[in-house]
Amino acid sequence: MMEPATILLALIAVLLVTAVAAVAIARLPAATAIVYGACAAVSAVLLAVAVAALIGGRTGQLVLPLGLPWLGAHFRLDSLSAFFLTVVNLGGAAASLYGLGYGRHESAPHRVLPFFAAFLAGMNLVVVAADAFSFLLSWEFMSLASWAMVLTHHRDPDNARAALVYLVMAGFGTMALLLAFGLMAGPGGGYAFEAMRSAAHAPSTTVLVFALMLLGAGSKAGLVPLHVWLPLAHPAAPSHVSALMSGVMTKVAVYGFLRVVFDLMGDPAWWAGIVLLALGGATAVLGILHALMERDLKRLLAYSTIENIGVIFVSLGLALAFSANAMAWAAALALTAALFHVLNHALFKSLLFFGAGAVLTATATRDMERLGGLIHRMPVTSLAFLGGSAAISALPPFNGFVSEWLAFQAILQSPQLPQWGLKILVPAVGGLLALAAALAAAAFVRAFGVTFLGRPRSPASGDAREVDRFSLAAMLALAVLCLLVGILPGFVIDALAPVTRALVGGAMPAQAHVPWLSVVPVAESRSSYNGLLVFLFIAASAWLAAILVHRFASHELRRGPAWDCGFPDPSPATQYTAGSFAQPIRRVFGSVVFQARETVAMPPPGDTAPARLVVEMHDPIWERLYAPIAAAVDFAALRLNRLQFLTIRRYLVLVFLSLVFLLAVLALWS
Amino acid sequence: MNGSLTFDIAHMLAGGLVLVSFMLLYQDRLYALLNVYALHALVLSLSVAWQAHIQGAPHLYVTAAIALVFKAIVIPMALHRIVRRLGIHRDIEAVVGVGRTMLAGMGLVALSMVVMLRATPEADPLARADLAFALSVVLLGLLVMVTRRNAVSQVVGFMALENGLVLAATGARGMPLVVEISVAFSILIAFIVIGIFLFRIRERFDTVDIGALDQFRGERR
Amino acid sequence: MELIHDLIVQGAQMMAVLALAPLLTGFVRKVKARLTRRRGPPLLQPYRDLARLLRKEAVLAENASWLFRVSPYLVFAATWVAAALVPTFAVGLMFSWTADLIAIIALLGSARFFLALAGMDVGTSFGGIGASREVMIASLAEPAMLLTVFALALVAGSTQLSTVAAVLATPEVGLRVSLGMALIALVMVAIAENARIPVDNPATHLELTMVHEAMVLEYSGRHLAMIEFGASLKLLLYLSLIVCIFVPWGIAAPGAGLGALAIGAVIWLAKLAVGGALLALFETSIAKMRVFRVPDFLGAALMLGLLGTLLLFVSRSL
Amino acid sequence: MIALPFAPQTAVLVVPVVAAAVLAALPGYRLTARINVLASLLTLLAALSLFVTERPPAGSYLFIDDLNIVFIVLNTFVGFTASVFSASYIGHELHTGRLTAANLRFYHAMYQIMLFGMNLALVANNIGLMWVAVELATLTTVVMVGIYRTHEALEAAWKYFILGSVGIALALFGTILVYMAAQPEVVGEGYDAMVWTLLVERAATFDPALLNLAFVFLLLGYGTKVGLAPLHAWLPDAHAEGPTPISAVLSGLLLNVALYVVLRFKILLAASPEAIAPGPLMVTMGLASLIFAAFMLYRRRDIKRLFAYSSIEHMGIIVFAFGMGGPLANFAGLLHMVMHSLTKSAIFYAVGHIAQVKGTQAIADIRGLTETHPVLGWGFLVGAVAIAGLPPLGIFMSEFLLVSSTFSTEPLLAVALVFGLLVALGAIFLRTTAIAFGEPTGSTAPVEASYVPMFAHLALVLVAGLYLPPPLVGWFQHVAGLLG
Repeated sequence: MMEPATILLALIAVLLVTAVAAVAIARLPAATAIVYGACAAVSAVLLAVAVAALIGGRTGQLVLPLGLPWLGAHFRLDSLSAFFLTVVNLGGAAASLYGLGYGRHESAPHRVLPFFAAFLAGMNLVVVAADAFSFLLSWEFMSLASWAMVLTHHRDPDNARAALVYLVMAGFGTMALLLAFGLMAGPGGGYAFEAMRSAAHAPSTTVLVFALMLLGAGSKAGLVPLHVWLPLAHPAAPSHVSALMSGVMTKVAVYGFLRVVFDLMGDPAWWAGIVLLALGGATAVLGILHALMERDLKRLLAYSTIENIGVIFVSLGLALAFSANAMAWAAALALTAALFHVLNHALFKSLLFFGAGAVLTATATRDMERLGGLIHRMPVTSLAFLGGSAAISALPPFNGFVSEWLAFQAILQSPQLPQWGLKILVPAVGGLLALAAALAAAAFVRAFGVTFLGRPRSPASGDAREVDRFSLAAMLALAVLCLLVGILPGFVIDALAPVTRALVGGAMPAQAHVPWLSVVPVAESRSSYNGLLVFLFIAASAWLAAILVHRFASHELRRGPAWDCGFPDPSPATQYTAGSFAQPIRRVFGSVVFQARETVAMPPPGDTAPARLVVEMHDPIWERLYAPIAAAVDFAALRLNRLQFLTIRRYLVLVFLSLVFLLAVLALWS
Repeated sequence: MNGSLTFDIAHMLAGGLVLVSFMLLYQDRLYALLNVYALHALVLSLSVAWQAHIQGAPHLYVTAAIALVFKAIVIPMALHRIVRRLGIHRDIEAVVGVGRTMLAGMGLVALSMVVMLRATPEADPLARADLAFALSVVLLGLLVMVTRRNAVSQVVGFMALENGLVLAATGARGMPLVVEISVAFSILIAFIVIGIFLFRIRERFDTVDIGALDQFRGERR
Repeated sequence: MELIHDLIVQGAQMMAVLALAPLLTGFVRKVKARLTRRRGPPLLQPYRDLARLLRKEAVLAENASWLFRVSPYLVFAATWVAAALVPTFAVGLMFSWTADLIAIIALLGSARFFLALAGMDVGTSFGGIGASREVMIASLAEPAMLLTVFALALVAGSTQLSTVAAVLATPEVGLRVSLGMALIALVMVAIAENARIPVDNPATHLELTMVHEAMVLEYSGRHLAMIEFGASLKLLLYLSLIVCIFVPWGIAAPGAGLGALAIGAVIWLAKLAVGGALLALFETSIAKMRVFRVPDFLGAALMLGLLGTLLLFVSRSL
Repeated sequence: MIALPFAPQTAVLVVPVVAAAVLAALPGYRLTARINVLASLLTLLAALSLFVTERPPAGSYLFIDDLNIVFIVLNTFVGFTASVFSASYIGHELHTGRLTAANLRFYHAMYQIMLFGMNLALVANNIGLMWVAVELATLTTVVMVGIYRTHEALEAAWKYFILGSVGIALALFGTILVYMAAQPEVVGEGYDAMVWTLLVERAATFDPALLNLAFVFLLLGYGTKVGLAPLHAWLPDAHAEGPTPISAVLSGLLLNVALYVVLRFKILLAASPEAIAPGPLMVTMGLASLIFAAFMLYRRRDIKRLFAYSSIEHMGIIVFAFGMGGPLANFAGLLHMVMHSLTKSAIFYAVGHIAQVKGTQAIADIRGLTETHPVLGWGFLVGAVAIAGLPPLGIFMSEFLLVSSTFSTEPLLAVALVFGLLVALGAIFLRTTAIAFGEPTGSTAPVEASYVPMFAHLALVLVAGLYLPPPLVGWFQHVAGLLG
């Protein structure tokens, strides 16, 4: 039996070789099938190895003579990395499968194929890397590979801008991580994770590392206010890549955060939990409000990713707070909620991006205002997308609900925390979480309703065709997984137990032996949930009702024109649009958050032009934070640029002044 | 000859060089500036010759000769011709007024004294004084370069700076390669002068053509 | 034997809510009519309506999809399952641990999700207006509800309704400001969720003010029947929920005998009647709000819920 | 150890001189280009043989130690690849009439003299000789920069010449001061007081104040050659207006040679316990150069000037690293220097190809390069990724070591460093993505010159980013120890 770490690295190496080979064969017609096939196969095997390692509790280490010369490249497989490997490769396998079909429509496959395999390899490497250098190298490699794919359709100037913002933010994040690792490694350069874990870190170090991790991992994950690149970059890539970026890469960021904050850095103070809770709550609400205002389907999904990251970070904050107060069982509950949501989000966000990709393939547009009625033309896609929408809206019996429910259960343990700040903040954040969940449901009613239901808003939408088998298979597989995880959450929770035990020293009670496969986080008298029974009950009662009604009452059906209160209008333009659907919420929340203002531009009397409703919205974070920074850089560049146009005499003045200055320093120095 | 007199003469000559440097700063007419520069070179050559004498280093006489022939005679004459041929303005356009330039020059001399006296408390007093004066001359030469807009006067500043270097090099006992260096620098200066003539640099140092005086430099599309 | 007994009791409750839901709707309508000095429809009118609708053929808009046809059954089923999980006359029923209060709220959320989608399926302006307003209302009502749940759960130390009811029935709990706030918030949410006045008017077809009715405008026949039935169930659910939490006395304990169960059932009916009458009284004494006043109304509920939670820490340390 | 029939340190000097003489005499650019490549190759081989031959004792003029071997090998290697690149590049220039055959003859001879000058500076054991050699290299590059005889080229050369001359003068004054500090009591008069190996042995007894003063002048004088802000002004224009092989050599080699000289004097200063620590001075100038250049990158419109500023930025980083000192930072500095030489010359090769096929150096006129010339475009992009310090390429490793080691000792400096790096990263990608992507413009004619030098460099940089061979690491660590 080979070491699991060796197997993993060998498989990752195969991915890298695939990437290199893809460069060579990218222009062949068969390249798409070969590369995605290889990626799918390798990811599937990796997935199997990861799951086996997670369940079997296998760990392993490997040091290769690469990377930092006197250290070597350390790789380690433990429960945390095994779990994230599972998530990464689940997403990777699904995306590769989807790519088998979707990739055929790609106009420039040579701009995707090599980077796709490299991206998968990069994400896998991050999760198994066990020294700072390998970690950051893989981390940035992953960013670069995805950056290249953001530029697949590089002729669109928006994509170029997205890529630039992405790369700068990625660089910023990497630098923050680099500083954090530098701090933990100390002047002696103990870059191996083992050395960091065993080193005693001063409290001030811990605080700084925590803050830097928030910047570094937070920017990659899309934590407000570092999220701005995400809704630009994720949608710009081909859809299966968007799925990976949103569904998986943000999780790799969460992994980085967990690895450092929960594993390497030592115990943080309880108030670190407050920071995470507040940021997470703000991220969740702001993200989903953005999603509600968005008319680009893929960008909507990207904003929704931000929301989910907020949810995950709220749970992480709770875990941190509990853990700092030595409440291992509660910390385990919160951490389980976070990790469960990591898995869930990877599943349904990939699924939804696949769906968006299918819509894009079929209609060549991502603008929801030009879609509609696709449920008739693309029944399977719409079914899968519906499942994903229900799951992401945290509706039982799908998986999204389970993790939200666990998060709420963790929140309900907060009164036992000794700190007043936490006691008061946690329920408020719970309210934000509930608000975010409800808004998410609204957002996905809107997304699904406008895209798939109603009547086609453009000819392209009316002539759409169902997509290929591979894409459908990938979507359906994920939809089934969403449901399965939702109705059998106990197994997932048990699989997460070793992870929480390693990170917070406790685990949720074993769920496999609870009768009827219920989930009981603390005690049955306190709370329990049984997805399986809820599913069976709903299925049975709906089926029963339908059978009874059809059998004993009427089953006749007649098609007729829509009633619409007696004013049916044949023009699809009279339907509710994405913009109008969001209008009530824009009025309620948008006026505060986005300074949304609606004005009606009336033509002067006598003019026959139509009146127009003008909606004005502002992105507060971009305008208050990023725009000033960009302006400052621009200003500094402009001012300094004068130095390019000086006369030789003035350059000599610079030399002269430097000389005089240094001499004066010498004269004053004793 | 006793030690104190040799020292005094060397000291006087080096101090004289600083004084002439101040005279360079003071000039506002080109021809006068060139004449003062010739004096500068003359004082240098005397100083170098004296050093050759007291150090017993005959090769330094070569340096002194170069200073005398090349710097005190050939170059000033060549520059005279250039000024005439190119029809350069006879006024020196200064960035800062003469008074303030002189003040700055005093400051520089004071700075070099402070730096240098702090430097060599136990060293040879002759070398120390020579170095302090040399540093002053170097700094004053630079000051001429940066406060004068006229290309020819900037060249004069550079040459004054170089004279300071030669003073320092000859003041350093037994310094090898001094002659080679002074030759090399003379060639360098010749290149600059030829460059000014070839590129027809009339007023400013940085425009290499008559027609291009005000052209947008550097970043062009 | 035990198992069969439990199964029977559980089944009885599921059937009871099913059977009683239209009656409650009819009762509220009747009381309202009487309060406005009308005779009103007979108590059993809702049953007749349902039966009539079920018998009729369903008319579908031309471009209605399968989702439009499936949604009524899903909505009905989700509401029914939720209603069956709320303790009515007895606590600790066989499947009561299937879902706690949070899950029940989420089940109702599922029902609403599909109903809103169905509203958008045909592609009419009214369906859209209804769906969009419904989700706006829900986006505020759900957090308010959850904060109320927090307040209750913190008092009871549980989100399991049976436990909550049992704890709140004990005298140690006493009267608390927080619970009062939670009650008010819950009632406000219940009004909004059931599309009652002042948030919505179930009886109106005045197009521009309607929310719920606009969503289901295209439904007819058996589909409409399922939706109406679901709405009745929801009303019953909320009333049962409120009385089970805030007036928990008289509910049969787990494993109680037939006698206790019977008493529990009678007391439950009485509570429902009182609750229904109060609802009718409230509805007749207040005017409907403009749609964009609703956020203020629900915002107040949200604040009450949060305040109730926070005050708990002040009033008694937990 | 192998005994060779010639002394390699002499060979690296003799070969270029002989070649220069031959090249100056021969007509015909094809032949001269080949001889140029051959001579550069021979020099490289001679340099490589330094590793395997017995090291001679330090002479009073030449010597070889662990520090300069690194520089010599790097120098001759890039000199060789640049000559290969130049051979194919220059043909095109002749074709388009920017250069004449007579120009080329001169060009090749000058190329070898320039290599000679740089090699001499590196193997010189005498600080006077070092000075002469650096000046020789500078003056030859001045001539090369002006070789196109366009208005802009002459202007750039003139600016380079004037600023360089002042630098020369300051460096000489510094050299005299070192001599003064060394003589006469300590080392003795004459040549001995200029022999670096002797100086460094006895530096502890030198007059510290004179050494301080000397270092100020040397730092400013040679710092002008390194291109440190605010002494950098000649550098962007010289890079932009000269022939591209010369830009590559300037960035890849000449800056390093000047830096090498600064390092020599830093070691000297460090050996004197009472002198000021040279570190803070270097850190300040390095940081100033980094941040200044990073901002200057934003408004560049000329592709070669863009990367010239990037050279200033990287020289700032390297000087910063050596200024920080300590085993990690010095290692990072050495590695960064090697990686920067390789990467930047590769980028200039790419830029040369780009400018030739597109007929312009204006960034705004070059779009969609990965579309029109995929190999060139992606190669260029890889270079940009490398120069921006992104993995898996070599500069990432040095930046990793530098930033993390700095942060654990001087957090604020590390933050400033990171700030500069980020600003530069944004600017580099703002420009390079505009070049590599977007709606394609310009000619789609194939590149005629050879890609081999460019990809050879990039491959080395890639390998170094992932795997450094242990002997090299040991060597670097040893040298890092020497640097203190």
